This record gives sequence, structure tokens and C-alpha cells, in this order.
Amino acid sequence: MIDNSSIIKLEDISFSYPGSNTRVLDHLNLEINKGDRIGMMAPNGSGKTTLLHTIMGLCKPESGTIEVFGKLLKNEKDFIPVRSKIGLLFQDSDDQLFCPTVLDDVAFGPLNLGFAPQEAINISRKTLERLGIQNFEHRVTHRLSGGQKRLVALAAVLAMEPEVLLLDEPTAGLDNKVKEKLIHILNALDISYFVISHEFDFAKAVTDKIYSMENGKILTDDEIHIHRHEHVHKHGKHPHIHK
Amino acid sequence: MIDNSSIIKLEDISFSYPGSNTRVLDHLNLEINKGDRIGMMAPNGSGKTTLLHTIMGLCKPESGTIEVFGKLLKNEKDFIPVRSKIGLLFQDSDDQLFCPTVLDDVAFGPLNLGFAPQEAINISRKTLERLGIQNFEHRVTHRLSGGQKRLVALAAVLAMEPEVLLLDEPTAGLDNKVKEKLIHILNALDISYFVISHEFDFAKAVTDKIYSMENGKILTDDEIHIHRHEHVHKHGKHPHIHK
Amino acid sequence: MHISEGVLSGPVLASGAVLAMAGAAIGLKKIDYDRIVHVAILASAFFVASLIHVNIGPASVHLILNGIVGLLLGFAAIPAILTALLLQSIFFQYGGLTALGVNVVVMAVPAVLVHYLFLPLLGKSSTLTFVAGFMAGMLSILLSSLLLGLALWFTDQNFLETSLVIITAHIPVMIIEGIVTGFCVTFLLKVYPEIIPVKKK
Amino acid sequence: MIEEKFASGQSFIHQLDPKIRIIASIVLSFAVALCDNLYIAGCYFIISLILIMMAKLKWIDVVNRLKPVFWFLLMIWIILPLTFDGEVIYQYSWLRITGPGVILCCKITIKSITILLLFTALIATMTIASLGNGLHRIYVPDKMVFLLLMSYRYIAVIEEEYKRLLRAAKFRGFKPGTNLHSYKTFAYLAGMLFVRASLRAQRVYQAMLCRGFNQKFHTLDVYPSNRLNLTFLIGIFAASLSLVIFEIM
Ligand SMILES: Nc1ncnc2c1ncn2[C@@H]1O[C@H](COP(=O)(O)OP(=O)(O)OP(=O)(O)O)[C@@H](O)[C@H]1O
Ligand SMILES: Nc1ncnc2c1ncn2[C@@H]1O[C@H](COP(=O)(O)OP(=O)(O)OP(=O)(O)O)[C@@H](O)[C@H]1O
Ligand SMILES: [Mg+2]
Ligand SMILES: [Mg+2]
Repeated sequence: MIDNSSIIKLEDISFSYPGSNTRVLDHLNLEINKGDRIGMMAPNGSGKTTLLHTIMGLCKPESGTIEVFGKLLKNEKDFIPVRSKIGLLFQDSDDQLFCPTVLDDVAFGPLNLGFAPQEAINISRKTLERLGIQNFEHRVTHRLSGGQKRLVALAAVLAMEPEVLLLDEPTAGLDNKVKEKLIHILNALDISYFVISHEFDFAKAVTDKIYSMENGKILTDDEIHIHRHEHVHKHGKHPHIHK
Repeated sequence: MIDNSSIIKLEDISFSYPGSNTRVLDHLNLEINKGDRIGMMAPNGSGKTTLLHTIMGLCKPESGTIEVFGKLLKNEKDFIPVRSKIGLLFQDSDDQLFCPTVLDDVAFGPLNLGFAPQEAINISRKTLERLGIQNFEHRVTHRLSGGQKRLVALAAVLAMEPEVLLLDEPTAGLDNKVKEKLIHILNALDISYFVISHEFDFAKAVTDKIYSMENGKILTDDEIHIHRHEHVHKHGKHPHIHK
Repeated sequence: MHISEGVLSGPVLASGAVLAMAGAAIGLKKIDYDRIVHVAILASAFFVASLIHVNIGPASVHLILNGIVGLLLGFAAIPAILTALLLQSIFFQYGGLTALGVNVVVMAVPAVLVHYLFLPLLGKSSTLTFVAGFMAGMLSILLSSLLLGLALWFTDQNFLETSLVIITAHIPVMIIEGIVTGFCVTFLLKVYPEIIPVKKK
Repeated sequence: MIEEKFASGQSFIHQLDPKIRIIASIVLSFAVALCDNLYIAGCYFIISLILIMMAKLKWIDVVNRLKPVFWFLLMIWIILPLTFDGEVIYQYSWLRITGPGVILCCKITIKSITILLLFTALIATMTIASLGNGLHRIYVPDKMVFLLLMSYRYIAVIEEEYKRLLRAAKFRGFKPGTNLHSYKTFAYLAGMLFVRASLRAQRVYQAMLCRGFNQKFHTLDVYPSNRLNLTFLIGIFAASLSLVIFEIM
């Protein structure tokens, strides 16, 4: 495969939620290539989550084509094999962690991929270790803190060895320590990703280009620009990240 | 009453959540006087929401005194009459709206205060009108957009004719149009308020002074200062407010 | 509404267990894989809702709401109620293992019945919706307490008076459950009708 | 509120395979429930106490846990002796207390407490996760196990949502009372819980699809069998069998 071969290619996608007549996605185009690390900053309700769900086949577009790894995806069946190759980190980790313990949860994906239980456990342990949270293994997922949940959810996604990651506001509700950790982890990954964030510092630290969304369409790098602005702060004695 | 009589006065308040040994509020002092319009900007998890809940008597402090309208509040009973005079807008509107239609929801407070149904409806209509959302009256709350929900929640709080408003991140999840509207509404109000926000432009537009929080203590105006920072933006063709 | 351990006779316990297992098996069979999460999380909501206490004069009772669960889930209510009761045993020790079957039957059979009786009436008019909801809530408690009385009576006919006391004591609960279920159904139909199953013809 | 207080021990009982504990508690509980002899019920009671001791649980916690049963037993002791037919052992004007009524009360008291103690010692000492695992291995259908685990998982989340809703109602001056307005408000709160539960279910199902869920549940079975488990199970079987035979004779 060539290094910058296309992984995900949306063409002319339109989507509106049933019962609503505003188009959340309106003739949208997006291409994610191998090696891309793309950030996405856009206002609330502009359709970022909807976009990710469309890629995963959870929202069926009214028009347009979705190509993943060069294959045209049309119906539910086409999406099934693709879903395990794209790792989607949900906006709310509580939606994503539904198994009793951390190990169960991380192993859920590998088991579905057909690995034997012992193999699934090994993969999960390795993934947890990679994120430095191997000691969570037997913790009950819903008793973890927000930041811990987020890391476990990431582990669950990574355990499937996806070829591309879609991250929906991975830093929402996290404190700075966990954020820094996440920055390290993402930068150490060798797969492509697309990350939605409201935090410029974070997005800048983990991506090479930043897109935005407006009126159901993607705005790429050259259509947006860096802009200075006032903010209130305590005497800058701590390193900080804005929200 | 003198114009700057004290409405809310917290003295030496300490609080930590059960089972945790870090003090979220640590010998904190705060005074809100009549006519005050105070903003509060502080990082996630610094205890802003906890502070508001303490004022409302939901978190019982380990030490310190809470005085509201000149009365010392000690136990649950003391707080009950006070709660209807302080209007708290929740961080998440979904937690605040539980009646089927907008009118039902706004009328819920007045009904609890002992108004007859017809009076309660009149009050609610008037409040909705004041916020310019009288046409929502019969809409189902749960199907409103985030911004609409926020305005209805505000109407529900205002319908109780509180003497002071506590607003917990009123702009979170709102787009710029709704934000502008909120700025107009707040500036037209003649009651005191205390507003938590992560957005400097918004806080500046609606308040006279801005506080912050650190290590469980309030930092007042002179302890914080304005600070410049980079942000990403679409070509500044629209007026914008940062998140 | 629970019957405690150590009261019922062997045959009653055994029939309860068998009926509950059969019911749960039918219920599970009717749950498709894409609905199972829905049933599970509604079972959690049922568990939480049954912790809501409402006042009757100076006393307070907790809601039961098996009527609502029945309306929303039909046969799937049986495994859902089984789940909720088992979790209640574990967390609050309302019961142990032997009476679980009887308790499931007591709560779930009326729930399923109410589903088939009143679901078709929902949404016809706002009055009819409330009345159907009220009847569903009231009848499910009435039937539950009758079943409970019956279980006692089968164990020992001497329990007759006890059964009557239990049924009488539940009359105020029936009324409250009726009112709450009526309002709740009205609410759901207005706010989120998708949650109410519609019959495919 | 929802805690697994007893699940975090290191005792002999805690180390037993969940499957073994489930089977043992079913066998013992039904043996107790079917027993009709006060003395034999007493033997089971002693067995249950021994199991509680083996699980090294705090007595005060155990007694606290039994509180709901004590209320029920109090009611039984008030109603049954007065309403049962049989030999009258005490009479005061129209009040008559009968022998069979009192004996039945004793039996119910011992049996119900015993069954609950068994449940506490054997089942409440495992996490719901282990319970699910154990149930799976005694051939409880996948869907049922999944229902249990998933429902447990979201109880805490939904309870949190309920608390926030109730708090919001209280802030707007809601005072629960015996009136239509209160019942209506609680109905709305409960309704809102069902709505949120349903919306969350949609999102969770989507998350499952994204993790390759293909209509089949897999579990990790990580309990190696050891001789201790078998010995324990044989002991329990032997004890209950001998007590049953003893009662029949
Ligand atoms: N299930 C749904 N049914 C109907 N409308 C929906 C649904 N989900 C989202 N919407 C609407 O679609 C629009 C886009 O929503 P989406 O969640 O994709 O936005 P977002 O960019 O992810 O926002 P946020 O930053 O708040 O996460 C919003 O206006 C929202 O109200
Ligand atoms: N119910 C709770 N139990 C235990 N700890 C809690 C609870 N609620 C909040 N905390 C902790 O208390 C601290 C302060 O929380 P709080 O919600 O007051 O912060 P905040 O300033 O409002 O943050 P945000 O900007 O995210 O709303 C956080 O560290 C949080 O983790
Ligand atoms: Mg989103
Ligand atoms: Mg907060």
C-alpha cells in the first residue's frame, strides 16, 4: 500500500435526522488518508458526532458515497467488517463501557473478532499496559473516575487494532494530567486519527491539520486561520490548557 | 433595604465529598451583595458547581457559616424557603426539565409556591414572553435543541421570581446566536447574579467583576489578570464567542 | 411486593420457579439481539424507579411500576423483572433464592397481562390514555396482591386472613400506582412515543 | 447506595469458584425451604452461621442487611398466632393465641433468616461480574446473563440521573406530599428516567456494534478448577443430604 492511500472517503454525503428538516450534513466531502492526524474544531451541534456516526454506518445518509479502505459501503452488511478496523471513541465513555470489569470490556472487541478467550486476555493486558493502566484490570468499570473511564474506553478501542481512530471529544471533562497523558499516548501511536476537540491547545498538540464544520460542510485548513484572543487567567504560574 | 445589603454570605466554608480527602472548598469566603453581577472563571473540577450546591444547601459544609438574606442557615429546614428565592440554573438543562411541555415546566415552580393553576400559567406566559420564547409554549421540552432547552430552563427559574440568580455555565453547548440573546436577557434583568462560565467574552459582557477559584478558595478581581492566547477560527467574518 | 423466604411450601415454590423459568425463557426468546440492551437498561430504570418513595399521609410507600414495565416490554418484562428482583436481593436483601420464582410470577404475570389488555387503548384520546394507564397500574398491583395471597393460601389455608390483610393493605398502593402510571403513560406518549411498542399487524 | 459491600473479602468463601457457590446456595436454600422440622431447621441455621463466619463478614453489617426481614417477621408474629386454627395456648377475651400459629412463626423465622444468611454468605460475597460468570457456567442462557450484567452496569448511572432530577424539582420548591401534584411530579420523574434509559440504550447498542458485536456473547472464563471447590461442594451436598434423610426418617 502506498503511504498516503485513502482510508476513508466521503463524497457528497447528506444526512438529516428523521422528523427534522435541517440537513446536519449537507453534500459533505471528507478524505482521511494513511498517516493523517486531523483535528476538528467546530461549534456544538454542528454535526461532528453525526459525521463520525455516518462513517461507522450508524447514521444512513440520504445521498452520497462512503468508501473505506477503497471499498464502497452501501448496506449494514458492508459496514460490519469495517467497524472493527475503525476505532470510534464515543463522546460519553459511559455509553462505551458496558462490561462489568475493565478486562472484560477491553476483551469484548477481540472476542468478537474471534480470538480465543486466553488470546483476548493477552491482547487486552498488552493494550492496558501500553496505556499504563494495567493495574485497573479487575476494577469495575462504572466505579472509575471520568479520566480513567476515558483511558479504558481508549484501550477498548485500541485492543481491536484499528487502522484508524475516530475520537469524539476525548478530552471533555478531563483534568490536565490526563490530558497530557492522552497527548503522549496519541503522539506515540503510529496509526492515523481524526480527533474532535473544543480545545485548541490539545488539538494542536496531537494533530497536523485542523478542520472545522459549518452548515453541514467541512472547512479545511486553509479556510480557517489562527486568531488571537483575550482570556482570563491567574498569573500564569501553572502550565494550562484552555477550555 | 440598602442597595448593597448582603444577599449571600459564605464564611470559612470547607467541604469535601464523602470518601475523598481533598477539600473541594477550603475555608472559602464569598459575599454576593444586592446589585452584584459577578462572573466566575476557573478550570474544570475546581469546585464551582460544588460552591453553588453548597449555597443551595445540597452539600453540607464541614465548617463555616452560610447566611442568606441576613439569616443563618443551619439545617435542611432553613434552606427550604430560601431555595425558592435563589434561582439556580443547572449545568445540564436536561437535568432540569422534566415536565412534558414547556408551559408545564415553567409553571412547575409557581405551582409549588402555592399559586393557583391559572395564575401559574399567567406567570409562565409572561416569563416566556420576556425571554422571547412564547411560541415554545406547547413544545415538548425533551425535543428542543440545546439552546432552546437552556432558555426554557432559565424561564423556569425566572418564573419563581428569585432575588438572585446562580448560573452554572449557561453558555455551554450554545451557539453564538443564543449566546447573544442570553447576553441581552441578562443585561436586561434587574436582579443580582453570579455566573460561572468558561468563556471570557461572555462573562465580560454580562458581569461587572470576574472571580476565579483555586485550591478551594475564591480569587477576586485583583488577583487575576487578562492573558493572551492563540485560538483557531474561521476567517473572522462572523462575530464570534469562544468556547 | 415481596413474599419472604421460609414461608411458602415446597410445591408452591417449585411451581413458582418453573413458571418463572418458562416465562423468562419465552421473554428472552422474544428479545432480539438489537433490543436486549434496551430491555436491560429499562430494567435498570425499573429498579431505580422502584426506589422512589411517595407519601400517603404520614406514611410513605415506594413505587412498584410493574404495570409500566409490562406496557413497555410485554413478555420481555418477565426477564427484566427477574433481573431487577435478583439485583434487589443482592443489594438490599429483600429476598433469597427460593422465593425468587414466586416473586417473579407475582410481579410479572400481571405486567404481561396488562400489556395485552391496555396497550391497544393507549393514544386513542388523552382521557382514554390516562384511564388505560390508571387501570394498568391499578390492576397490576391488584393482581399481584391476589397472586401473592393465592401463593399463601396454597401453602396453608390458614393463611386466608393474612392474605386478606395483605390485599387490603395494598388498596392505597393500587390507587397511587394507578395515578402514577396514568400520568407516566401520558407523559411518555407525549414526550417520547417511540418508547411505547406499537403492534405490527 | 448500590454497593457490593461483602464482595471484597479474602476469605476461603471469597476464593471459591462462583459456580460452586451458586450451586451450593441453591441446594442449601431449597433444602431449608422444604424442611418442616424445627430442630432440623436449627441445624441449617447453624450451617449458615458457620458459612458467614467462614466468609469473615462483619456481624453488624450482616444484621443491618437483615433489617427488612425483621420487619416482615414482626408482622408475621403479630398476625399468625392470632389467625391460625388449632390448640389455643392463651386466651384473653376474644384474643386467642394458637400453638400451631406460634410454631409456624418460629419455623418461618428460622427458615427465612437461614436462607438469607446463606444468600449473604455465598452469593453476596461475589461481585455481580463473578455472579454473571458463574451463572453462565451453570448454563443460564447468554441473554439472561447479559441482561443481568448490563442492567447492573446502568443502575448507578440512572440513579445519578434520578438524583439530579429530584434535586432540580426541590430547587423549584417541590415538597412531596399526599396530593395529585406530587404524584404527577413523581410520574414525570419516573417517565423521564424511562426516556433517558431508552436513549442511552440506543447509544450503548451503537457502541456495541462499533466493537464488532455480532449477536453472540463471549465471556472470559478464567476460573481454574481446584480441589478445594470440589471438596466444599461435596461437603455441602453431604450435609444437606444427611439432614434431608434424617428428617424423612
Ligand atoms: N438523535 C437525534 N435526533 C434528532 N436530532 C439530532 C439527534 N442527534 C443530534 N441531533 C441534532 O443534530 C445536530 C448535530 O448534532 P451532533 O451531535 O452531530 O453535533 P456535535 O457537533 O457533535 O455537537 P457537540 O459539540 O455538542 O457534541 C444537532 O442540531 C442536534 O440537535
Ligand atoms: N458527587 C461527587 N462525589 C465525589 N467527588 C465529586 C462529586 N462531584 C464532584 N466531585 C469532585 O469535586 C471536584 C469539584 O467538582 P465540581 O463539579 O464542583 O467542579 P466544577 O468546577 O464545577 O467543574 P466543571 O467546570 O467541570 O463543571 C472535582 O474534582 C470532582 O471530581
Ligand atoms: Mg458531539
Ligand atoms: Mg461544574
